[in-house]
Amino acid sequence: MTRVLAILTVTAVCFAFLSGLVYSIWQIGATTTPVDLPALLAGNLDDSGVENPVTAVLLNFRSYDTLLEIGVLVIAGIAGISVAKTSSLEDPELRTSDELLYALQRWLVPLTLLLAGYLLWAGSDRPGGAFQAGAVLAASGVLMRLGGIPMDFLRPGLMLRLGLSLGFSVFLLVAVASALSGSRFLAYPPEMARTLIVAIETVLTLSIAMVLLALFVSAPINNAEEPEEGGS
Amino acid sequence: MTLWLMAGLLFTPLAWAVLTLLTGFRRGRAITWLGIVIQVLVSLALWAVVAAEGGFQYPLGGWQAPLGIELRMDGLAVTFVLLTALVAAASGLHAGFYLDPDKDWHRYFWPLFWFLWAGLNVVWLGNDLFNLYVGLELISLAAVGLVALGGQSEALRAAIRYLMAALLGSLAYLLGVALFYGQFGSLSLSGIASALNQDIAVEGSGFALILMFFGLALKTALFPMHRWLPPAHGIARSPVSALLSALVVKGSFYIAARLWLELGATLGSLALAQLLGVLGGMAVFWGGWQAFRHSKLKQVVAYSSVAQIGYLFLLFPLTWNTTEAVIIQAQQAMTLQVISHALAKAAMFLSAGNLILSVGSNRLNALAGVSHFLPFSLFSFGLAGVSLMGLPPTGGFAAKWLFLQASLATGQWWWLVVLLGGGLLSAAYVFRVYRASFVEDSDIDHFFHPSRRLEIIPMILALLSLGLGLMAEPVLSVMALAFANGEGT
Amino acid sequence: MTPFLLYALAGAALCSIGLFGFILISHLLRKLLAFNLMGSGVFLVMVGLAQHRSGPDPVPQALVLTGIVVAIAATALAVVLIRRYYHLSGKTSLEDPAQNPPPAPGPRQAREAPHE
Amino acid sequence: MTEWSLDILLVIALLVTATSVLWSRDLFRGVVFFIAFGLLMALAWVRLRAPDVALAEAAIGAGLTGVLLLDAARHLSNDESQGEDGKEKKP
Amino acid sequence: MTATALLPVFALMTSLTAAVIIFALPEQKHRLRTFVNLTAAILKLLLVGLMIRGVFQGKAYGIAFPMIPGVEFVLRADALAMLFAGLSAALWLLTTVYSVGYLENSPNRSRFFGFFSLCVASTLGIALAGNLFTFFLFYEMLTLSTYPLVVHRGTEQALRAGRTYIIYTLAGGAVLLFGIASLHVLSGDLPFRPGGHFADMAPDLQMPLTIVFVVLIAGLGVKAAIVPLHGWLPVAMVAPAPVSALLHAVAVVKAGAFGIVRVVFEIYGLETAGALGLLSGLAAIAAFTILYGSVMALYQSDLKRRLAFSTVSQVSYIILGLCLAGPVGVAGGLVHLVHQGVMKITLFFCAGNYAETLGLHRIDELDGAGRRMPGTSVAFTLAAFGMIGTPPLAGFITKWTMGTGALAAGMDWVIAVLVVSSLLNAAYFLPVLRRIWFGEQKDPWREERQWGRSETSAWLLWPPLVTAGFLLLAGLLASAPFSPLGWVELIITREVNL
Repeated sequence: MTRVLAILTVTAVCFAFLSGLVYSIWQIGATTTPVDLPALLAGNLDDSGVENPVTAVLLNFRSYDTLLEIGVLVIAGIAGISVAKTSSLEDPELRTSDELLYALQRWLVPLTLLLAGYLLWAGSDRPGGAFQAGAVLAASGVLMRLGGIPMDFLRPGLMLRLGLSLGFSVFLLVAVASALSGSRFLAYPPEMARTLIVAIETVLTLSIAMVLLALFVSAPINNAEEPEEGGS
Repeated sequence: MTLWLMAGLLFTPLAWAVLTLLTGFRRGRAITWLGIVIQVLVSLALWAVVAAEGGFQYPLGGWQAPLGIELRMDGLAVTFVLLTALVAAASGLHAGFYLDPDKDWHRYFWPLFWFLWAGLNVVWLGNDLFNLYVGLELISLAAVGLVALGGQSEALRAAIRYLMAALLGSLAYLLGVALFYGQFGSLSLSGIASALNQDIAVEGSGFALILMFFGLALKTALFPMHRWLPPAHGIARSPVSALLSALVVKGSFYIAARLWLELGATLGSLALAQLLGVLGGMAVFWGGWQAFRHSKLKQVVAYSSVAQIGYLFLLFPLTWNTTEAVIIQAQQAMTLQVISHALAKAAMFLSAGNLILSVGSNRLNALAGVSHFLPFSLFSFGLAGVSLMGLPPTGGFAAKWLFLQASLATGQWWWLVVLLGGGLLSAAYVFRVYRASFVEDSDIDHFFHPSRRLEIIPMILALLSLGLGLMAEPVLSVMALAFANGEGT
Repeated sequence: MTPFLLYALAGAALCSIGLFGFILISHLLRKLLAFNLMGSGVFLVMVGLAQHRSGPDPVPQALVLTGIVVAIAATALAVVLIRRYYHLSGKTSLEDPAQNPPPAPGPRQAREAPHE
Repeated sequence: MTEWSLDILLVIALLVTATSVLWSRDLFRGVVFFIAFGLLMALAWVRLRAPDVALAEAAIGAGLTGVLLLDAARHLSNDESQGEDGKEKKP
Repeated sequence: MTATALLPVFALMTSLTAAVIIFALPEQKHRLRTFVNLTAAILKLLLVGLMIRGVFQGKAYGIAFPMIPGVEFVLRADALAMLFAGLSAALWLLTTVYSVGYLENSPNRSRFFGFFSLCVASTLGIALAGNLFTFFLFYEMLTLSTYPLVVHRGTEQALRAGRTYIIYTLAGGAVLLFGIASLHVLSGDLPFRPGGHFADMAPDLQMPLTIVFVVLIAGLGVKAAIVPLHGWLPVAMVAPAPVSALLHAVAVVKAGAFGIVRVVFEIYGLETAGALGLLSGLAAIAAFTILYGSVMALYQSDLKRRLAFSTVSQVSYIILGLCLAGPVGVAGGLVHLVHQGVMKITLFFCAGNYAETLGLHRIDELDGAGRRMPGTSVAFTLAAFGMIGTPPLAGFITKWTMGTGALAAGMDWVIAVLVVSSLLNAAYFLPVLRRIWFGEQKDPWREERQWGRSETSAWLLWPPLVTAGFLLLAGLLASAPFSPLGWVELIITREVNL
């Protein structure tokens, strides 16, 4: 009975929320913006050092957001490995994975690595960039892991922590170096902008892949007897 | 000089997060203490700069808003930066002694601590709606990580519940940001505020504001969305609880207050203002009542946070559609309440941690007889309690007094019930703790004595919150710089 | 009316579906799925609404990229926590222990000391 | 008109998959639907002329999140009821 | 910063510093603690004495600084303040001496003396407060610092008494705060000023001002133990004797009464309060409290409880005196502030001595105590006769002045109240005296302790003797310039403007 009542209430809430949102979108859609940001962006794109406007926003105009966002990723990684058990890396199930997957990943892994490299390289001019490349890299790592490759560097140790923080540290160093050289935090010298952005993107790719992989492997694996103990 | 200070403020916490990530607990502790010194000095220097020269904008990467992200360093922001530095320094020092260095996972306390600090500074200085979102996420994930640290089942349960609430809150806020961007084509808060003066159709944005308030209120644990807070703050280690209660919940509230003060006059409504106030009032009573009923020390303190947060929301009805003088009064009241609660609650959690360490139990009636053996921590707890009760000369009293003045001046006498009744209710739960500690019928005399270093830190915080009432005028005069030339300068 | 606005409205619908699921479903992983659906809805609103008014706009696109990364970070963290929670308590939801009879303590709970 | 019909179809598909994610019979299937949803989202981003986001959504949203959740679902769904609302089975 | 600014601050700091040092001292350092305590008390008495002399010569002491926007922290030593400050400084010294003896060999002395000093500091702050806000600050500080003293024994009964006490006083504080805040909104920050602020108020302020007055009196009345707000006072008797002595003589009840004096004289002004018709209501309540307290005292068999109800009755003399609104009547009320303090503290010291030395708590156990403890009993007798109003003791001065004032003000019914009250006083004190002096000891003393040839410890014996001497002198030398009555007349000519 209470369940039905709860469903009804939630339905009503969601419906009210939906109608408010739709009304709001409709109202806003009918007006014009007082600020034309895309035009402003196009006007400043040349100073950003890259041609892809999204990359320009991410790594130059709003680079502070990106810096913090990598911070969020690192936090997630830290929090993940802090609750993980070291033993979780020894997953017997994965060791005995089937041959098909193994064969598959022999082909897939190099391919994904290649794709990651391409995405990273393309990022400054065309669609692509560190996040996509990092994600693809992580995906290939996941594949390797599913194939039973132990990947010892993911053990919670100094290596892992170095890897987690590498991209973030380089980004941060660039930021503070710009501040120390007399201009604002995160302001790149225009002539070096492109180089710096590409460098940052490269290390970011590695770190992003590292964090995502670390989170993937740090999830604890159940023991066989576990389901009974808390099972309904 | 200012540029260097700003760079230091932004850089240190992030850099120290990385440094401490790479080291173990003990070395991390040493590094952290160095960092704390730097951060406190930088914050003090910035405070002095702002007090002397007024606030300024800091365009990151050299890009002006709306293209880039600008930080706003005004009186209010710098006051909160300084407050954060004080409370975080105290919690960090306390944690260094309090946490067991031999537990492997405690090494991760330091990087999370520094990320949390960084996120808080992002929020205080933020003037860009999306940047604030990222700041909020930084804070939430770091806080969740800290709660889950060491991961026992109950802690994980609390952490997951906290994470879910935080994520929902962030999304609601982000949806509001999306609508705002659609409406104004800009993410800069002051840009939006000045666009509002141009008399454009803004009918759709009212809902956006409501969404943002919902999200932020959820993250601030406003009644009735407070259910995640007591388990999380109650189960975390005491220095973590201190950080969470003193600072983290204030971050989201601060954003809501900034939004309201800049945009509320146009986009808000009487109903919204009163609703937030009423929820705040209910939080005061419900939180106080729950604190009174709970039999565990840290739960009492955690529920008291729910109650104290309620007072903050009186800001909304008291600044709606009224004179400039009253608005300033209400703002000052809110600011004082934030500061005094932060100091008092941090003191309370830290001394509660000492008490628990000493009697080996979280239960209230285990405190019997502790007043012989640990009067120092008990005294800090008591002083902090005085501030929560809103008795003079504490900062809590100054805040309550200003709230009273603003309520009477706007004729909204019904908030008096909240202010006076809430004070009595908080007295009820604080005195319950005192009472438990005065009981003489226990024969336990083998209390563990925590080190003096652990005891002195909460005492300093409690004294600060006490002294705030006497020093309110000078502190507020720096904060007033925010409101005099708050935007666009 | 442009296709962009259609996507924004679809985003609104996704948000409500996600919200409905997020509140009502108690299984933690499904909650997480609901959260991700809501997130996608918000991103659609963000880009769709902005582009409906001024054509393709890289700024919200960049914001959405950031948002996606934040979302995966949060999701991954949540998965780790949920799995560890399940590992320790055998539960997949946060339902109040007061309402259900407490499960028999698992071997791990019994072995490890209470938290504080 | 064809453009519109494509968009409308895509939107309907998105909503249907989203519903299926939450109320599919078992968790594993829900995650599979979620991956499908991610791919559809990637398509939507292409239609919104946001190729960067489309790439990221395909790699992160569909790919990584999918794998992560699949792995989690594999471990967690052992005891999940075979009921449809995803609610924990009452004892 | 000159001496005029710093003297009040120093006087406050003596007891505050003492409190801090005592809290920091280890529990076992009894001698050092006693030394700190006595030094601070003597120092404070000297400082207050200096200020009294200065004020007499027409100097003004004070300090003010802004605290919260719109509100100042003001300390100011005027003649009225010095009346209360002098009382509190003198009695602190004596009570400290007494407590050292009383608490010998009991646990938690560090806590006790620390809060005790805080309590005295608050009292001095209340005396020196220059506006309602500052007054409130110390008023609440007093509430908080007294609680640990009330529950000091930590027994179930003490804890219950503490709860009653804190509920009453904090609720009263909240009501008072409401009143102060309302007044602040009506007319800004109001310093205490002779003649008050509302001599020529706008007619539309009448109604709100009347309401605010009632609220303020209700808030202050809790501590002043005006019926029906007196419930906490008899219960709080479980506290150790020196605490009761302090509570009844200087600290808590007097803080309430003193606050009422300040509000009536220096916020509203006697004339305005009279014009608003507020004084006659207050007088009626005060008169009722006087009679009610005395009647209730008759029925108490526990000595300290009887004294407590006597306090309920006696404190309202002060309030009744104000309501007479003439120079003589007001003098009677104000002088009772001091007289009652001295008499009541003597009574409590003696009651404490009986309890501590012989283990006697109930009145019917006192038979023959006079022969065993002649010094204590003489002091007790003097104070009791003083309460009854026998010439030439202090209480007689009060009653005589008030009676004259009542006649001058044309309020003849007050005389009746005074007479009936005196009869009741006699009715509840004389039986006690009869038992002490003429009763035959039936049972052995309950828990007798020996102090050599002396009847009790010197620490315990001398304070009541000294206060008894005071109350004799206050009566005999009532017309001297520095006697309480002389000082009160100074206050009235200088500050009340009648």
